[in-house]
Amino acid sequence: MAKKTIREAINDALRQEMERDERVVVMGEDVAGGAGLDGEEDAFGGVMGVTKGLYGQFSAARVIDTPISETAIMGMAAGSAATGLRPVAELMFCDFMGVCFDQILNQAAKFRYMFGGKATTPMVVRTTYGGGLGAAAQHSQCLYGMFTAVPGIKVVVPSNAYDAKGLLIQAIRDDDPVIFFEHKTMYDLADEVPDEAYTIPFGEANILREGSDVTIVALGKMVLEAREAADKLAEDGIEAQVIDLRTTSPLDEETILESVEETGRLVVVDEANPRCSIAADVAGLVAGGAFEMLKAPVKQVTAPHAPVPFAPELENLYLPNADKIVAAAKEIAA
Amino acid sequence: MAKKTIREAINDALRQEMERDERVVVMGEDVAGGAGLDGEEDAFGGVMGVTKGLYGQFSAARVIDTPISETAIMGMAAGSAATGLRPVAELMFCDFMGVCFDQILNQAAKFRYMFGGKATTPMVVRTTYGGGLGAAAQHSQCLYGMFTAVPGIKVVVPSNAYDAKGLLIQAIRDDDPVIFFEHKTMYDLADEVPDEAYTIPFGEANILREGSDVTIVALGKMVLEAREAADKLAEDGIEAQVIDLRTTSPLDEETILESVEETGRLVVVDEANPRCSIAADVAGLVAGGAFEMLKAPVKQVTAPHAPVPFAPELENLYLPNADKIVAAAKEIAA
Amino acid sequence: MQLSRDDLLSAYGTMVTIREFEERVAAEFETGDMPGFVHLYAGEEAIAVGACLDLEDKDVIASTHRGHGHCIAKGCDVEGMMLELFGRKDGLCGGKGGSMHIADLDRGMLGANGIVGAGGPLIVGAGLTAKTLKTGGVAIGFVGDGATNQGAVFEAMNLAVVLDLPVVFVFENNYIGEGTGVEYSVGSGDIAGRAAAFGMPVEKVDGRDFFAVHEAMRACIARARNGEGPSGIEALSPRYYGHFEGDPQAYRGDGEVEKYRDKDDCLKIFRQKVLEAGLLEEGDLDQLRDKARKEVDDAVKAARAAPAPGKADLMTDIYVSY
Amino acid sequence: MQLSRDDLLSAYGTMVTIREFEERVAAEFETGDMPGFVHLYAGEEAIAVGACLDLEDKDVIASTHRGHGHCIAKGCDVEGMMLELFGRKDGLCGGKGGSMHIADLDRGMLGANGIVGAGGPLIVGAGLTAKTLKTGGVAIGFVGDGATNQGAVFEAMNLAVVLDLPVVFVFENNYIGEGTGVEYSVGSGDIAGRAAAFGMPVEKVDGRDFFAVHEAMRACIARARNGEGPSGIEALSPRYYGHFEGDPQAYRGDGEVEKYRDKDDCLKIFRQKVLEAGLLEEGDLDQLRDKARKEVDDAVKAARAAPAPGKADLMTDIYVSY
Ligand SMILES: Cc1ncc(C[n+]2csc(CCOP(=O)(O)OP(=O)(O)O)c2C)c(N)n1
Ligand SMILES: Cc1ncc(C[n+]2csc(CCOP(=O)(O)OP(=O)(O)O)c2C)c(N)n1
Ligand SMILES: [Mg+2]
Ligand SMILES: [Mg+2]
Repeated sequence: MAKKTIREAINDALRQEMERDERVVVMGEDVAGGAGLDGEEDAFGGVMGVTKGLYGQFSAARVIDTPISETAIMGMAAGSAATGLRPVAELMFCDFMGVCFDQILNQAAKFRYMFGGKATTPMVVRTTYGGGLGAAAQHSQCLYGMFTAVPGIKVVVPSNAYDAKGLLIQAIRDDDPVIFFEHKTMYDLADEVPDEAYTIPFGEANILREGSDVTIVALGKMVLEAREAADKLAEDGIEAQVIDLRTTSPLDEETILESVEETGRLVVVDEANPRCSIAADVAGLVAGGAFEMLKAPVKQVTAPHAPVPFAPELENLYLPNADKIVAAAKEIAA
Repeated sequence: MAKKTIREAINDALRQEMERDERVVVMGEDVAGGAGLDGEEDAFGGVMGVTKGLYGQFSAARVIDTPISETAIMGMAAGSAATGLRPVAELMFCDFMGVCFDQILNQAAKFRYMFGGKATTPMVVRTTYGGGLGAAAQHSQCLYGMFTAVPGIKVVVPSNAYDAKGLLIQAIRDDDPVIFFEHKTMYDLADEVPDEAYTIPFGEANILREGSDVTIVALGKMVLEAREAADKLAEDGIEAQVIDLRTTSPLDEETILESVEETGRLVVVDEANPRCSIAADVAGLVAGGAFEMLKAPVKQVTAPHAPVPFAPELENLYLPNADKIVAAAKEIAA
Repeated sequence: MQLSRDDLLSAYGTMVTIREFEERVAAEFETGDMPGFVHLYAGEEAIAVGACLDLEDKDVIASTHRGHGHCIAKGCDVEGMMLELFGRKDGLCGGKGGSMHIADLDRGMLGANGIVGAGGPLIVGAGLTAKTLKTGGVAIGFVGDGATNQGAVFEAMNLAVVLDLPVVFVFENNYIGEGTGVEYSVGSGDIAGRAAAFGMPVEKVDGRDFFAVHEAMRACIARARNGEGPSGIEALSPRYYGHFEGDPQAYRGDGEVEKYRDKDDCLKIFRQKVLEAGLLEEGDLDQLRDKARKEVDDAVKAARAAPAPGKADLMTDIYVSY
Repeated sequence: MQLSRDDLLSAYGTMVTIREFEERVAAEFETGDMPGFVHLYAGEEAIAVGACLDLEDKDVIASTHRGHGHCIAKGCDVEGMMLELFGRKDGLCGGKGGSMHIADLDRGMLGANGIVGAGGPLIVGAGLTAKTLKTGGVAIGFVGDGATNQGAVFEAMNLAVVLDLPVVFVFENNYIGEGTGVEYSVGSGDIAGRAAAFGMPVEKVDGRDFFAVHEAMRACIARARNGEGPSGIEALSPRYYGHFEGDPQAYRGDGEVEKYRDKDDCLKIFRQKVLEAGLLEEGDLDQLRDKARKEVDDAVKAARAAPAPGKADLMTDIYVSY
């Protein structure tokens, strides 16, 4: 097994699924790049370089560059999925969902129900999220909560390269619309990743660390912070159980509740703003489902109720991190 | 004081603020109606008839019919608000936010922060929400959670005509962007409403009923169901305290927490889907802030994780109601 | 007019079925037994039928909120539709969709749509499927005049041109979007011209004349099937009913609808043309109307007698698996 | 060419300030000390300055992600801008916005925008304010070639026409949107023609030629000020830097940028024209360049020395009151 970055793992998944199934196509802005210009073909391979090389192998027929028209991209994905393709659309930044949310919220997500079960919409939207690059308010948001709220969609937020590959292959083979969130600062993170195709089922959280004093639930990049926090807490004799949600819809309620029943304490970590967040959602779940075993207030560690600031000094203050998780955990488990 | 319907109360608020301040303008699809046609002017006055008559009084210069272009409407509102007007834009159904969310999410909400405090964006978006009319999946959603999640926006969900007028006037005078949710089945509900202008501050929940056994937090139409539920519970000797949130952003955390500290039990009622909802948000708040006084699991009463169905029989099963609230309350307070 | 007798019978039969369906739905809605919002297509039958007559099951259409006509023209089952409009368990969408979301993927009917303009991008997707999988199919998107002002529709036109997809846009200009006239809402006043500027041929036709619509669409469909890319028509024809049932239509001029029904009716125009040309007999046409009326009547009876969905149906059909 | 000597000096001075600013930002960014994403405007100076020269403070512009040139052309403070790009507390936006969200409402600069096309609807709003409050102001929206494919921009053009607002759209055609050419992304290949089909006059001009841009804009602005409604120009001029700093520009042809800099440079064209016509002297122009260079250098020094925002700033400026 070789070390691969998250970028490579995702590229792997796309390539293997495209090889396996001719209905899988990739579409988006500059997913190849260079169209209509004098320079190289496949000049970008996605602005993050994730789809690089696919164009050479599968040609413009299956690696489809588009104009800057996100509504048309999402709609094309939804319409082609409902009629026989298995599109993987790239939305460069999840923040851009603002311009095209309808095609997910009211179309792709609802076809199956509105049409009485007679439609399937096997589409995937790959998108980037999160802070840390000084990309500021319109290019740093964590909008997975907004999608999690919508029945009919599945939402994936992987935290490492192994999961990214397995979850993306699952997403492509899945017959429901899936939004796949990639943290823009994590593409170069490497991990042992099998060469062959494999899937990871949705709705199964990953227990990354056992511990009986406090449960830390996290997702995406916050899983890294949660692990670091757990190591620090261990130094002070507090053993944290770290749960990586992997998917927020479906949510593995069982694993969360069982863990809290064991530890009696919960810190939920979410890079998003606090209101109506995954953090709030999980806290609410536990307040209902594991109340009897709770020994302390549920702590939410999130970004504050503010847009993402530009200056690195502010962004550092803004983002949740291991220290904030440690502090929250100590408040309830010291 | 005269009885006025919610429709009349809102019309009142708009008219009085337009009279008071020439910068207040109304815009949207068919807010007058009849433009470019041979019939009557002001033919609709809004598809729900809420803006009826304003066109006659203020003319096309201030009651602005638009093409079916929600992105342009929201953007025009945001851009005019940032440059000196105080627009009130109508978005016919909140479900349509899918086509124009960017202008709220990334523009209006973020101007002030991104521009270092140098912009104010005093705009109001009036929109309808909710089920009960057989309007099905794309015209019945409760999307206030999606806006509550966005820092920079304020979100109002009135439950009666008195509040609707006072909160809308507050919204129009407020210097921040406000989304104002009107339940499409409640327009004919009448109430004592003063003729003169008055405001109701944001972030102050309304305690509608005192009770020491259980707290019921609700918003919008669910307040009616919560009151009915409280009456039924009282018959069985359970005294519920009913809290009408009025605004979800800002949220009156203090009133909620104080009430739960008194009763030790909480049912949160929200017509929206459950995930990342206001119900989850309030449940999470209480799990963190009033845990020590909680005597039972927090109950969330919401619609299920499904789109809104068309058939009345299904819609009835789908929507939260007094009976479901009673059942939830009894589970924890019997 | 190179249509066979069978084609002519089929065209009129479908048009009159739509008319009978819509007139009856108007009456049923008035009884209060039909839930939800209903938008009727009566008056515009020649557009749907002219556009769809030559289509096959592998061809896909995306419809609008005013979708009954498109459904029937594309071959959806009339009884299944009526059951759906009444919210019945055996309706075309199990009673979960209703008028605004009626669909039948098996018939290539990708759904009515409650979101104005949303069908534009969707039909581009159907065109992409046809092109990618080389099905030989074409994708037809219906777009109202009001909807032509939606960003989604503009983007869709451009994308269809850029990707050279087998898509045909049918702009249904019934002069009004809800309660606002085209003269007000479309800056240039010229829907076809604005669409053509996206880089595809768009012909303006009399939407009351089935033959004009059919002829223009024949060229568009051929173009698409031959891999020559997208195109469109703008077809003008009034609607007879309100925007939605219950709409008092205060925005209409006096006697406007009566005039349309009297002078501009697509069924009358069709009758006149085929009778004058001696292609069909009065009797053929009346028989088709009677058949349609009966079909619709049977559908209403079936719908009224049919069971509603129940608790077991509420939480199905959300995901394929979850 | 009816411009006064002062106007000419001002035009060149602003253009060369933008150039100096952008070249220096490129260098500063390379040091790694400047955070975030930066999109440089060098090469397109004649468009911003030609469009903004006649504007007043009451006039409003909406910019794009490539906004430094528009800022400077509209009179924003160069030092304040540089501080903002470095994320300093006393930057134009308190360090909260950065390059992609730089704005100065006092100067009528409604913001760069990280969302492609979003400025279109916003500038319609500024036009509405001007019309409603009768300020006499005009509203200018800058829109990239790639951005012309966004639904928001199409809707904005139509709405500006429908409401007859004092809006001018400046389509900046630098041939490329990120890494995709106009020939691919714009179905018709004709941005001006597509825009004109929305019902307003749109002139295509050489964006490298300040005089051509200024002349065309003079007509548009006059039109808007006289209440004659919206209009636009499409101005063609290449960008010299990558889409963002760090972009290797693999999509460019060999020597493409060098050719532009050599043969098509807007500053060179300006110099040549005014020198040939004897309107200004070499010395005037060099002096302006030196002044600009010093201004930018001072700004960088100030920015590098300036304090960052801190904890007290994190939660301010979200609401006016909450
Ligand atoms: C995005 C969106 N905006 C507004 C509406 C409300 N609405 C439904 S139909 C309609 C008018 C559509 O006019 P047109 O496209 O001309 O179609 P017609 O009704 O004439 O068939 C409007 C405004 C909607 N359903 N979706
Ligand atoms: C809605 C949205 N889609 C995509 C992007 C990513 N993006 C930023 S700039 C850009 C290219 C814009 O091209 P153009 O409008 O021609 O402007 P230019 O960069 O050439 O000045 C893209 C795709 C974005 N910021 N916003
Ligand atoms: Mg119409
Ligand atoms: Mg460009």
